[in-house]
Order: sequence, then structure tokens, then C-alpha cells
Amino acid sequence: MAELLEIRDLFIRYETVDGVVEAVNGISLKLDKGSTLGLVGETGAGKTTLAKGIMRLIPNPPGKIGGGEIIFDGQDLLKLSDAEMRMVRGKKISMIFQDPMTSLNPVMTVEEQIAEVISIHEKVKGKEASQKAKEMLELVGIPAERSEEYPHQFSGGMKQRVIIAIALACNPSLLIADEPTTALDVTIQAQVLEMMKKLKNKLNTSMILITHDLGVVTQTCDYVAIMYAGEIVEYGALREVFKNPQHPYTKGLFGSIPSLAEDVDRLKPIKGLMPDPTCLPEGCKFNPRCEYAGEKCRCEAPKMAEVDGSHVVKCFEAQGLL
Amino acid sequence: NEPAPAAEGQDGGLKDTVIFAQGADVTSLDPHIGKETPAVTVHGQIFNPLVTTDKDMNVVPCLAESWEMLSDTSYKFNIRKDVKFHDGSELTAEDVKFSLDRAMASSYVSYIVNFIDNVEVADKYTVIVNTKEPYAPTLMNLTHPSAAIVSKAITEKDPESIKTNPIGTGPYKFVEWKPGEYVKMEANQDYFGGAPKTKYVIMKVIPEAAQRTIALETGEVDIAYDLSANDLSKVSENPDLKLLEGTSLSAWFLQFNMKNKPFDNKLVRQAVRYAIDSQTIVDTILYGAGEVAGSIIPPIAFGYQDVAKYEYNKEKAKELLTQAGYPNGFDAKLYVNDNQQRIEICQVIQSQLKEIGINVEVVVLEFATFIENTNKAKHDMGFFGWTTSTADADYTYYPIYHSSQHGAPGNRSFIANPDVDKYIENARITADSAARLENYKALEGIISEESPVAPLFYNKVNVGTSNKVQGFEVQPAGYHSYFNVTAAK
Amino acid sequence: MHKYVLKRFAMLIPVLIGVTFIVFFIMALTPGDPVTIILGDNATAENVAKLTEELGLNDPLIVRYVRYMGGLLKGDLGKSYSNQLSVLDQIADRFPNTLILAAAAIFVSLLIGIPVGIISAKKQYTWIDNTSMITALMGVSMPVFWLGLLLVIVFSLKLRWLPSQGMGQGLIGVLKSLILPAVSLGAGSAAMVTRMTRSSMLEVIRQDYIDTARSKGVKESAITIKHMLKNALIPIITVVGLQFGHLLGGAVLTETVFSWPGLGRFMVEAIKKKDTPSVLGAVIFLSVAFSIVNLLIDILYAYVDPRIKSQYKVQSAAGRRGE
Amino acid sequence: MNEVEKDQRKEKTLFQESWRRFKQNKLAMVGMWFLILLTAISVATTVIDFATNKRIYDTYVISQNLTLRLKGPSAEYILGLDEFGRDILLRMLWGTRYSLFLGAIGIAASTVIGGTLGAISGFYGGKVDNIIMRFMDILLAIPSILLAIAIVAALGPGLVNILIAIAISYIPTFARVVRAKVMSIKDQEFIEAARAVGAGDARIIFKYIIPNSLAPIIVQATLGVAGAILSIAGLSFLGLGIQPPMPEWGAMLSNARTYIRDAWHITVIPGLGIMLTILSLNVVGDGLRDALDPRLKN
Amino acid sequence: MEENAQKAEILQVKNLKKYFKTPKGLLHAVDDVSFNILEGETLGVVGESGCGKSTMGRAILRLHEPTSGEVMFKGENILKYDKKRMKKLREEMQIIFQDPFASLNPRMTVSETIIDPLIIQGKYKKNDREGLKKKVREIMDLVGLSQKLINTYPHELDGGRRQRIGIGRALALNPKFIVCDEPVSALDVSIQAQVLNLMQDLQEDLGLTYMFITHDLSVVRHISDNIAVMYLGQIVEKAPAKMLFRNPLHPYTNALLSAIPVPDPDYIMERILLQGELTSPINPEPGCRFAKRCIYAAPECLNQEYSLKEVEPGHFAACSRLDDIKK
Ligand SMILES: Nc1ncnc2c1ncn2[C@@H]1O[C@H](COP(=O)(O)OP(=O)(O)OP(=O)(O)O)[C@@H](O)[C@H]1O
Ligand SMILES: Nc1ncnc2c1ncn2[C@@H]1O[C@H](COP(=O)(O)OP(=O)(O)OP(=O)(O)O)[C@@H](O)[C@H]1O
Ligand SMILES: [Mg+2]
Ligand SMILES: [Mg+2]
Repeated sequence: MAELLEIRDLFIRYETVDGVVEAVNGISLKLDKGSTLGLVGETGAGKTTLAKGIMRLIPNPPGKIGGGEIIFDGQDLLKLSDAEMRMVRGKKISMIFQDPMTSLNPVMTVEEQIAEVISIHEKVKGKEASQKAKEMLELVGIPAERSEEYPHQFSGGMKQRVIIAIALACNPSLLIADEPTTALDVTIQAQVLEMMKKLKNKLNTSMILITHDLGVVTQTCDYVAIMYAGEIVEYGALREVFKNPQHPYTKGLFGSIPSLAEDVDRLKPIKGLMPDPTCLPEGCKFNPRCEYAGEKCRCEAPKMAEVDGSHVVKCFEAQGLL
Repeated sequence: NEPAPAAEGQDGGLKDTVIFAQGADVTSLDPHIGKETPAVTVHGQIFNPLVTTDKDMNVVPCLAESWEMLSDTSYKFNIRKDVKFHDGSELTAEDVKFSLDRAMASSYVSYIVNFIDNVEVADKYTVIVNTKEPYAPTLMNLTHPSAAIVSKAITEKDPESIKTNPIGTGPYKFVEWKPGEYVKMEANQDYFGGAPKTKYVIMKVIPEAAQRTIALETGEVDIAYDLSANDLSKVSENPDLKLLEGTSLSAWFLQFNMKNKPFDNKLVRQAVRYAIDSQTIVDTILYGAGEVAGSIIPPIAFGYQDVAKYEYNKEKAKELLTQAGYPNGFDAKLYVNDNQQRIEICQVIQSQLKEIGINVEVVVLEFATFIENTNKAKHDMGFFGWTTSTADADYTYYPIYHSSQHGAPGNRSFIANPDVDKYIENARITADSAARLENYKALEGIISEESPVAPLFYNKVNVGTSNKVQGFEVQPAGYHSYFNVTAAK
Repeated sequence: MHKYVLKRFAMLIPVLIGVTFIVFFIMALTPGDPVTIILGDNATAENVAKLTEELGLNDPLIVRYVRYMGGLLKGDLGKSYSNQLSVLDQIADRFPNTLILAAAAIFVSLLIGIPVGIISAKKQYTWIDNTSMITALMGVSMPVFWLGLLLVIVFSLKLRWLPSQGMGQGLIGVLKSLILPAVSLGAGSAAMVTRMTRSSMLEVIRQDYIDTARSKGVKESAITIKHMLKNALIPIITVVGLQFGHLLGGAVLTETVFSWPGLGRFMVEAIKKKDTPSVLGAVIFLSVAFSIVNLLIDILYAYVDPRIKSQYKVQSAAGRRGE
Repeated sequence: MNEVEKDQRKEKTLFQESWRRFKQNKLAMVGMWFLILLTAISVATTVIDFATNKRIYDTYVISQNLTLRLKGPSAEYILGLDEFGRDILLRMLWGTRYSLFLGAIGIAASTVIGGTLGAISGFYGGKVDNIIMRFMDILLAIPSILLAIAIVAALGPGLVNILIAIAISYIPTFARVVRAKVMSIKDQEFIEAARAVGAGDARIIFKYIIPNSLAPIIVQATLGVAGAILSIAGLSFLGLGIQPPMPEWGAMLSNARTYIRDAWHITVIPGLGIMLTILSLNVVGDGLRDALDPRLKN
Repeated sequence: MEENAQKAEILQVKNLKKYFKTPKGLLHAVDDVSFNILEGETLGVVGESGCGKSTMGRAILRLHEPTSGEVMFKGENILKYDKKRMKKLREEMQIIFQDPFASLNPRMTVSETIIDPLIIQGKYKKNDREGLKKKVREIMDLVGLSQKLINTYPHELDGGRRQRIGIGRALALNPKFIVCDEPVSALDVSIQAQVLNLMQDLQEDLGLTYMFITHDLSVVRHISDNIAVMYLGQIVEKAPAKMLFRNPLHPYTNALLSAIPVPDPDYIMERILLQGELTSPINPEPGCRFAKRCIYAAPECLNQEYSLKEVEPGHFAACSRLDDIKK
């Protein structure tokens, strides 16, 4: 499979009055055409920042892209001019945000909002654009006659579908979905995920799915990357990672969710909390919460190393270096 | 008799509209209701009284071409036969009777004419005015614009019409009134005195004095009334403008509340008079546009007595205070209404009285409250102005000093002195000028000693005009006529 | 919607009763007798008594109030004490002028406030933001009469560009004479609008749908106008509505400085003369205008915000069902 | 270890936190220092008056020297002399207390009254709310300047009455602000939590609602003081201001306006004084809003 | 039921209704629900957003005054209690909220928050500094809050710690029964697990009874003894936790369970995708409220009301077509 996106050593930080938040800390990633990558991590791990970084939508100030490359379709996005980047957004890469309630402009009809992206990128105007918008609505399962309605007249699930329609309207080659279903009820989540999967396959879109729900990843993704404190600590094909988690953090995540299959009396959570983003610990970022952490972990940052196949991990213990 | 304007050429060189600005709007177009100067400036163009005054306040003919005294209490007026109202109807004796009766019945202006007992129509062009008692200032009172003659026919037919569409006999016809904005008048081509040369006269309301000056400077108006004292030099020094000043009929004074301690004490009142340096006030606050007053009757008015002024003398004032038993002074309230210049003057007085130990609190009140409070004798001292609009001392003496006029009518010093009353009454009921002056002389003697009031100064009537304006004459009462006024283009 | 409008007007009735009641009694309780004020010098006792009787001021307060309200029901605002002219006619002459002035001032404030507010918000915490906010705040910080005088001195007296006072003739004349008063009156509101625009833009800027729009590739200018401003408009409209109300009543100073023949000056003069019918008439007009402006604002909300529009629909639907 | 560090670093009160955020706003800081300066001057002049039995006030601030009236700034009189030949610098200094504190006290009164009404209205809702808010509507419908004029006319002149007029005309504004805030707080879960442990209305109002609605009230009050200073100046313009010779800035400006073309300094100085004060109040108000607004946290 | 006879029924809810007046009509937030909770057990309540879970919890505590019905706590109908008795009762019934940000007074420190209930209920005098301090420390220990946080404000803390304060406040009065309104749904998985463990520990140590509201089915299965499934203000199914997951009866429960994404790549999901979403509970039409989304719905479902029926011991469901569906 051809490579669609490659991120090399990307750094993003927010310079706030409280200090500098190193939100993305030397991340490297690859994504093939047509495949889906799940990006998993807890609050503040830097998932959204990474996604916005790819879109070059980091608010500046306080955000700054500190270095690295984002090669998309052979081009380094970080080197594009603003105008060129605008032509990438919505056309080649689309993004869906977490909260459907607030991601649609409340004062524009849904049709206008879909037609907007079409008319920007497809060079069609007026009737034609709105015709296409209606088609997109139908595609996501909303009757076209509701196209003149405003977002508040739609339920959460429907809004999220409209957002998906916007994102897919210009047939992008990459869709970044930032927790697209977190705000939805399970039954609605199931509907939306099902539809995304269908459309993705139909349009042959690659996808980065950001979530903290391991279940969702399992049902949707081919690859998974586990993020912790601005770094990817484990990456691999879904099955490799889920069946054989290597990083103590990944293991901890699995221990934290109650299983539907087995009965356990107590969960096995990771102790402690996410570190303060403005003063991350020395060495391995996870070391203060890690039960295996040794002296080495406290002084030296581990490097990414292969476990098997595409499966890589960033942990001395897993790499047998402790 | 002035050759200059004619030489400038005829109508071609003249503007067809002259605009004058004043600080307040007419209250009512009905001359028997609107009695304040701003209203009268307009009435004066539209209406005529029987008789009027020249600029030296001599009575001259107007609607009445001549008159004679039939008795002490009876005046016969011969009315011009060529006078037409603006609607074309003729003015007759009936209109005169109707108008004077109407004025007498008006609660607004009756005080001007209430000396009249009745008005008889002798014939179509003759009326006889009978007074209740001999009343010396009869003719002067009849010159007042509030004694204007209105059309009987029209006013009887629609009593409201005069308020919105006044029809008179004057040199200008009423065109339009935009309340708060302007009154527009048009030349009366059939005016008995001849057609005015300027087609339209517009009175514009510009409440802020500084703005009137600016409007004059920018040429937005041709004439501006009542410039503020500090703007006078701006007008007089501006080559495009001229400043016209004239003696006025207004005097400014303090009334001491003789009901209140310590102002019931003559010595205290005298002390205050000595302690006030009116000349400084005139020189500074008024920028010289005034004259220190020894009495409240303006020199130009009939009955004026040149009594000795209380020259500024701090020591004397202190001495008098000590004599009165207040060596260390006292606290007192000086009431004034919310007019900036008046407040400034009061502040100067405040500061001057402080020098002799009197701590004055200047109480600035909004006009209504000021009137109310001073009527009710709440003040220790009050700052007042009075215009002897008829140029006859009776117009002022009676309301200010007569014991029957306490409070609202004008006597806010609450002086009640039988001698004073007697002299005022005597002067009223004799037509003999010499006898009247005798009475007034005696009266001023008492007043000067008793000091119910502290006369401060007479101010000047000032009008700023553009250099192009011709024929404007300053009238002491402020009732300027536009009959002869023109403005070159 | 019609129902809603009617309901709003119905709500005006108790407000008007309250307003007239309060104003009537404040006027009655203030010292100062209208008659002695009108008569001024030479107010003889007979004349005072006579005019008092003529104006019906001898009756007890309540009788006068009831009589007034009775007249009001018939659309009669009575006659002004000072000149015996119909209050309604006098107000009808002046009120449009105040409306024009207030509307022009609002126009000025929007013209300045919205662009400055937008720029300020988009450049938050930069020197541009600071400078424009200070400039805008200077507007609100200057006593309006002072600003008015300064404007006159510069633009009328020195530059001779614009008339210094009064209301001009003809459309051009009116417009020219409107500029200075509108600017001096609108300066304060401009600052409020700037501020509100800035803060509501800042709020909107943070919203997710702005990111959505950006990720569609929409141009920044289009985002600002189409996505941000339209959403930011609601609080701005609220401020404009409130400001309009303030301007209606607060035009007094401007009207005096610029000799603008408006209702504010009329009203203040009437208060000073204790001319209760005129004061009441003016207050009624201003209150009604204020309420109408508020109503228009609410309708405008529905226009810019579809969420509110559907609320109205629901309300009137509920109303129908209720009947 | 990390946790300990973090906790120590973050040990700050709410006040400190807001203060830290406020400090970042340079403009607001300048404004605040200016206001502090004014307050200091007010206190100092009051103390001086007290100590000298108003001698300085009587002999320098209000005593006139008509021969030098309208004299421009010079070495001797840094800010020049006014229309009565009084030293403008001294008058400005002595006037600080009136200008700032008239506004502040008036607004404090309307904050308390309006705030209480608004809080009751917002907390109890229903009929009470309806009655109070209709009454506020009535007050709002009367133009505030008219209300102020009428009140000053009714009560007579003087500091106190101007205060009352200002206070009354600002009541509806505060009632509305507080009501809106209370209504939004009332529905928050922590109020419910307090009810769940048995807290009564009074406790909820005083311990929960009031402390949490303080921020917008403070902000509104700052802006209100600015508005009040302007209203006082406006009243002066209409002739209903402070009694002379009190050196209140609004009255100084309004009285000086006649001389605006003769002596620039006598209007510009009080004008600037008012402008800077109001500007400061406004930037401080805005700064406070930004600093106290929880939405802007982190 | 008999098998549990040894345990007392601490709470019995009978025909509880809570309607809200809204501009659009009467909103049936909780419509005729009945259930019991045994002492020391946990009743899990699941359902979609807006189905009335929170309202039910609050109505039981009389934070919302119920429209009708009975709430028997230890055998007494507390809806009949007057203000004073109600206040006393609050010591025994407590609530923990979902949103750890909104449920704490931002102007009160940790200790003030915990002290507040003690003072309100008169357990301690305000000036009993020592006693209070001791109690606060005790509770902070209990919920696993470090002592040095005693004077911090909520905004300085993360969600997990805040939630612990919320729990601490509820526990301060030694309640017997706690309504937990989605106490962990705002928390990250690892923190969620910590809090869940804490709550389980507390339940065991203090003998607490929980009504645990959530929409996370794996959580509810983990923590509950019995589970009630709610749909549009009504309980449509109620069963012991394991039983419900093993043998869901109601079509809605089935759909709900099938929609849970399981984090196991080998797990084959067979989703029952529901059409549409929860409709409005305003003036609901008679009949089964789920019928419009139900794939098994028959015409008669829209006409008849169904109440809970015991299908197997302890397992109740409200559906007329259970027998048909089984096939
Ligand atoms: N605009 C911003 N200014 C300052 N700091 C920011 C900003 N946006 C994010 N951060 C910080 O960057 C870090 C990463 O944030 P990010 O939103 O990428 O996390 P996330 O993984 O998406 O978390 P979540 O699961 O809560 O969405 C966090 O510590 C956050 O506080
Ligand atoms: N105070 C109230 N006034 C009017 N309607 C209310 C009120 N509180 C809740 N509702 C309505 O009652 C219904 C049930 O709400 P409730 O909060 O109990 O649902 P929930 O199951 O807890 O939802 P969630 O999972 O979102 O918390 C909803 O339709 C809600 O809009
Ligand atoms: Mg995120
Ligand atoms: Mg809930």
C-alpha cells in the first residue's frame, strides 16, 4: 500500500503564562492509503494537538509548531503557503471535531454549511453546490428535505452525520476524526461509526480516529497508536497491540476498563495522574506511574523500538533494557 | 434717514433672509400668553401695540397715530386708518378693545394692563381707555408688546388659532414655527409703515451661548443675542462681525430675606452691601459689559434716582458687622438659580463675603425650586434680576418693594414698610412727572438706608451681528425690531 | 409571531401605568409651582390663583392623575402648562428629530464599533488591540458635551466643514447637520459596541465551528464575516438595543449643545418648568419607543438566530393550543 | 514526588489566581495604579483638611483671585488658574475625592439595592421575580437622566441627593446583571449538592450564590462608577450638579465650558482628569472581567 | 425475591412520577417507575441521555419534588416528611454528581466543602476547629485525598480529585444510601477505574447502598448487583446484572448491549442498529414508547401500556412481544 501521510519528528508546544506545554513531543507516524489509524490516549495526551497540527490549525498564539515534517502525498504541509494549505483543508484532508453540538455553525442551514466546502473546492456555485450538498445529506442518511434546517433542529447523532457529510463532501483522501462519538449515546455511536466505516470504504478514504475508547478503536481501526504525554509510546497493527500490549501504560489502560466478558472484583487502574504538561518528568514520561520503572527510566528517555512486524514500543522494560 | 444702505444698491445686493439666534424658544405665539423676552422678540415683529418707544424710551405713535388725555383716568387714542391685519382685514377700534380686554383677562400678562378699568370704542378709529385710578405709567405700559393688538374676528372665531398661526398687523407675517428650532416670518408687503426690505426673518433657537457666537462666526446666523461675556471680544475683534451694545433695562441684585436672622438687622444688610465689590464682578465675570448699580431702576427708565452707591469698603463692612453684634461673622445661604453666569457671580460674592467672616453657602437650585424656595422665604439672600420692561420705575418698585407683593410677585426681601408703600402708591396715581419723581426720591432714600436689596449692576444688552447687517437698533428692553434690518449678500 | 408582538404590547400597558404614576407623583412632589414659574416676574396673587384654576391645579392629586389617565385613554396627552399647546402636537414635532439623532448615533457607533471590535478581537493582546480599545474607550470617557464642543470648534469653527448647530434643510442639509451631533452622541455607544463586539467575537473565536470552517478551507475573511460575526451579533444587538434606549433619553446634552430640536431638550425644559403634562407626554413617548426598540431587537434576534426563531414558533403554537 | 511539586506550585487562592491573570493585562495595571494614585490623593487631601481644619482648602482651593482669572499654566501655577483665578492643580487634587467617591458611593448603594432585588428575583423566580422585574422595567423605561433630574429637583441640591439620584438610576442595571447571574448559578449542581446536605435558602444565598456572583458585580460596578462620574458631569452641564465652590471635576469641566475658547487649560485639565479616570475604570473593569471569568481559565 | 429475604429493603420506590411543565407541554421525565433496593447493594440505572435517570435520582432525594408516587426509605414514605424531618433525613441519603466541575462550589476550599454538611446538620459547632479538622482529615483519608490539599480550591485540582471531594462531601454525614449520578463518566479511563475501586471499597467498608446511574454499560455491569434499564422515563427491564447481560429480554436492552464496542479484536459484533433516536418525552403518546424504534414492533404495541412483568425470577421486562422475539 502507498504511503499517504508521514509525520517525522513533529514538535508542537503551547507557550502559555503558566509555562510551556510540550503538547506534541517528537512524534513520527506513517499512514497508508485506505487504512485507519486509531490514536488513543488520556486527556491532555496531545491527540487533538497532533490532529490540528496536521491541519495546521494550531492557534497561534499560544501554539507553535516547533519542528518536524508532515509529508502528505509527497508534500511537506509545513512548507505550504497559507493559501495552498487552505486548498488542502477540506479537499484533501478533512477533520471532524469531538462535539457535534458545537461543531456546526448555529446560524447557517446545514445545506449552506455543506455547500460551502463544495463551492470552495469544486469550483461550483449556487444551485449545483446545494444539489451536491443535498446528495451528501442523503448519503449520510438524512432526508434531503431537511437541508434547509438549522443545526439546532437536529439531534446530536444527526448533527454528527452532517459534520461527516461536510468532511466527506469533497472526497478527501484523509479524514481526521477527533473523538467523533464521545458525546453520543452508545446506540447512536454505533449508528455513526457504522456509517463512517461504510463511507470510508466506499470513498476509499484513509482515516485517523482519535478516541480514548479502546472499544471503538477495536471496531474501526487497522492500526493503533497509544499516546502518552505528547509521545507515541506504542504503535502497531490493531491485533498486535491489543493482543500483545507491551507498554505498561497500554497494559494499564486495558486493566482500567471493566470487561463485559470476565468478572473481576476490582479493576487494576494505573496509579497516579497525567503529569503536569508544563513540567514533564525526566526520562520516560511515564516513569512516576510505572510499576516497572527503574533508575534508568528516571534519567533516560527510551527510544522507539520494534517488537515485531509493525509493532513498536517505547519502553526500556518491554525492550528488555532494564 | 440713514443714507448708507441705499447706496449699496437695491434688492440685488441684499439677502432675502435674515437669521437671528436667541437662547430660548418662544413659549407661545400668543402675545397675551408668551411674555418672556424670547417670545416677545417674535411677537414684536408680528404684532403692534397702540404706542411704542424709540431707542431712548420715549413714547412714540404706533397703531395709534395720536392720543390725548381726557382726564386723569381717561386716555383717547386715534387709530391709524391704513392698518390691515395680515389676512387683509382692517384694524378697527373693536380690535383694540378686544385685545386690551383679552390681555386684562389673561392670567399671564394682565399685570401689564390691569390698571385699566375699561376700554370704550368711541368710533371705528377711536378708543378710550379708562383707568381705575390715575395711573402715571399708562402709556409706558401700553408700549409693552404684551399689550399687542390682535384681530378680534379671527381670534373669536378660532381662539386656538392665535397659538399656532398668529395674525397681526406687524411688519412681518408669521410663516412657520418649528418648536425648539425656529420661527420663520415673511415681510408684510402691506405694512402700514412700508414694506420691510428683507423678505424673511428667521428666529433660531440656540440654547448654548458659546454656540451662538460660533454660529455667528461661521455665518450660520446673521445676528446673535445674548452673547456670553467672554465672547464679546471675539465678536468685536472679528473684522467680519460687529458687537452692538446698549444700555439695558435690567438690574441685578441680592434680596435679603428680612424675615430671617441676621438679615432682619439693617446693619448686617448694609455691611454686606459694603463688602461686595461690584466693580470687580463687572470687570471680570462680565468682562466690563455692565455698570455698577446703586438702585434697581435702570438709569434710562423714568423714575431713576442717582443715589449714592455703597462703595466697596471692607473695613466699614466689618465695623458694621461688629456693631450689629457679629464681629466674627456668621453662616448664610445665598440662593441662585442654575444659570452659569449667575452662579459665577454668586461665587465671587461668596468669596468676597468670606473676607468679612460671612460663610456663604451658594445654593444652586433649578429655577422652579429656586422660585418656590424664595417665595417661601427659605433663603437668607437670593440673587435676582429684574427688567423694567416698561422703562417706568413703577414696573419694578411696586412688585419688589410693596408690602402687598410678598413672595411670588417679586418682593422676596419681604420688606413691609408703610412709608415705602405710601411713596410707591403716590407715585402711581399721579400723572405729574415731577410729583412722581419726588416720591421716588423719598422712596430711594429709605430703600438705600434700609437696604432690603443690594443692587449690584446693570448689564448691557448685547447683540452680535455680521458686518453685512444694517439697520439693527439695540432696544433697551431687548425687544429689537426687524423692520429696518437688512443684510448684504 | 403576531401573537408574541401583541403580547409584548399588552405588557407595555402596566409599564406605562407605572411610569406615568411614578413620574406624575415625582413631578407633583417636587417643590415649585408651575404657575409661579410660568408667571415669573410680576406674578400677582390674583393671576396665580386664576392660572392655577385654569390649569386645573386646584384639584387633588389623585383627581388630576385619574383625569390625566382618562385623557390618555382617548389619546389626549393634554395641554402644556407653559403655553397651553397640545402636548401631542409638540412632541410629534420633536420626537422624529430625536429618533433621527439616536438612529444616526447608533449608525455611527456601529460603523466604528463593529470593525474596531473585530480587529481588536482577532488581534487580541497585540498593540493593535490595545490601541483600538483605548481609542474606543476614549469615546466613552469623554463627557458628551465636552466632546461636542471640541468637535464644533474643530469642524465648524476652524475647518468650516460642518454646521455647528441646528437641523439643516433638505436631505443634504439634515445629513450635514447630523454628523457632529451623531458622532458626539454615538461616541459613547461606539465604545460599548466595540467592547461587546470584541468580547463576543472572542467568545465565538473559541468555538468549535470556527475550527470546522477552517478545516473546510474557508478563507479567513469569510470566516470572520460569515461564521464569526453573524454568531457574535446577538450580544451586539442586545447592546445596541440598550444603547438606543439610553440615547433616546440621553440625547438631552447633545441636543442642547447642538441646538437640535429634539424631545430630550423639550423634556428637560418641561421638567424645569414643572410642566407635568409635557413631561408625562415625553416620558410616555420615550417609554413606548424604548419598548418598541426592545421588541424590534427581539424580532431581530429571531432573524439572526434561527434557534430563537423556532422558539417563537413553539410559543405561538403553544398559545394556539391553549385557546 | 512529582505530585508534591505540582501541589506546591499550584497552592494559590482564587484571589491570587485572578490577580496573576489581572497582572498580565498591562493596560489594566496602568489603570489600576492610576486609580490607586487618585485614592491616595483623596485620602491625603482629606487628611490634610482634617489636620489643618480645612485651612488649605479655604485659603487655596476655593479662594479666588479674580485678577489672575484664566491664567494659563506657569511655573507658579503648574496647571494654571480657573475662571475665578483659583489654582487648578489644587482644585484637581482636592476634587479627586468628590469625583471618584461620589460615583463609587452612589454605585455601591445601587449595587447593594439592585443586587439584592436582582438576587431575590433570580433566586425565587415566579411571581416575586415578575413583580420586581416589572418594577425595574418601569424604572428602565424612564430615561435615567430624567429620573436623576427629577430626583434632584424633588430632593433639592447637594451631594447626598445627587448620590441618591445616581443610585436610583443605576438600580435596574444591577438588578438585571445580578438576576441573570443568580439564575445561572442557581441551576448549577453545587447548589443542588448543598440542598442535598440540607442547606436552607439563606445559607445557599449567602454562602453559595453571592460569593459566586461577585465577579460580574464587581466588574459592572467598576463600569458603573465610570458611568456615574459622567452622569454627574452631565447633571452639572444641566445646572444640577455639585454646589459651588466644591471642586468636583465634572462641575469644573461643565462650568469651564464657556471659556473653552479663551483658556484651553481650564477645560482640558478637568476633562483629561475625568477621561483618564473613566478610562482607568474601564480598563480595570475589562481587566477584572477577563481575570475573573472562569471561562478564560487555564 | 425470596432469596434476598435476609437483606432489608432500604428503599422502595412506588409509581414515582416527575413531570416538568415546559413551554411545549408536560414533560414526562419520570413516568411511573417502581423498584426496590436492598441494603448494601447497588442498583445500576442505564439508559440513553435524557431518558430521566438523573431526574429519578433527584426525585428520590426530593431535590426535585416528585409529581406523585411514594418513596419509602426504611419503611417510611419520605414524601410525607416535613422540612425538618427531611433535613434530618439528608444525613442518611446523599448524592454524588456527574460533573466534578459544576458540582463543587468554586469559592470553597476542600475542607470548607467537606465541613459544610457537618455544620448544616449541626454535627459540629462552627467554632469547633479541632473537631472539624480531625473529621476533615478522616474523610480525606477515606476518599484518598492527600492531606496537603486541605486548603486548595476545586479549580486547582484535576477531575479525579474533584470527584473524590464530591464523594467526601457525600460521605461526611455517614449516609446509608447514595445516589451516584454518573460519577465516573467525566473521568478518563485510568482515573475512572481508580474512583470505581474507591467506591466499591467504601461500599464494603461502610455498608453503603448505591443507586448508580450511568450510561456506560461495562461500568454498570462491573459495579451493580441489579440493573434497571430506562427508556423515556420508564423502566423497561430490570434484572440482576449478570442475568441481564446473559439474557437481555427487552428489544431496547438488546440493542443497547449490542452497541457496546468491545475492546477485543476477536469479538465479532452483531449490532442491532436502532433507527432514529430517543424522541421527546413531552406529552408522550400512549403505548410502548420504544415501539417507533423497535424492529419487532407490532401495531398493538402502539396502543397498549405495558408494565414490568417478571419473566424469570428477579428478571423483569416490559414488552408484550417477548415471546415472539425469543423465536
Ligand atoms: N490553546 C491551548 N493553549 C494552551 N495549551 C493548550 C491549548 N490547547 C491544548 N493545550 C494543552 O496541550 C496539551 C494537549 O492538549 P490536547 O487538546 O491536544 O489533548 P487531547 O489529547 O486532545 O486531550 P482530550 O482527550 O482532553 O481532548 C494539554 O496539556 C492542553 O492543556
Ligand atoms: N428542571 C427541568 N425542567 C424541565 N425539564 C427537565 C428538567 N430537568 C430535566 N428535564 C428533562 O427531563 C428529561 C430527563 O432528564 P434527565 O436529566 O433526568 O435525563 P438523564 O437520563 O439524566 O440524561 P443524561 O444522561 O443526559 O444525564 C429530559 O428530557 C430533560 O430535558
Ligand atoms: Mg482532544
Ligand atoms: Mg443525567
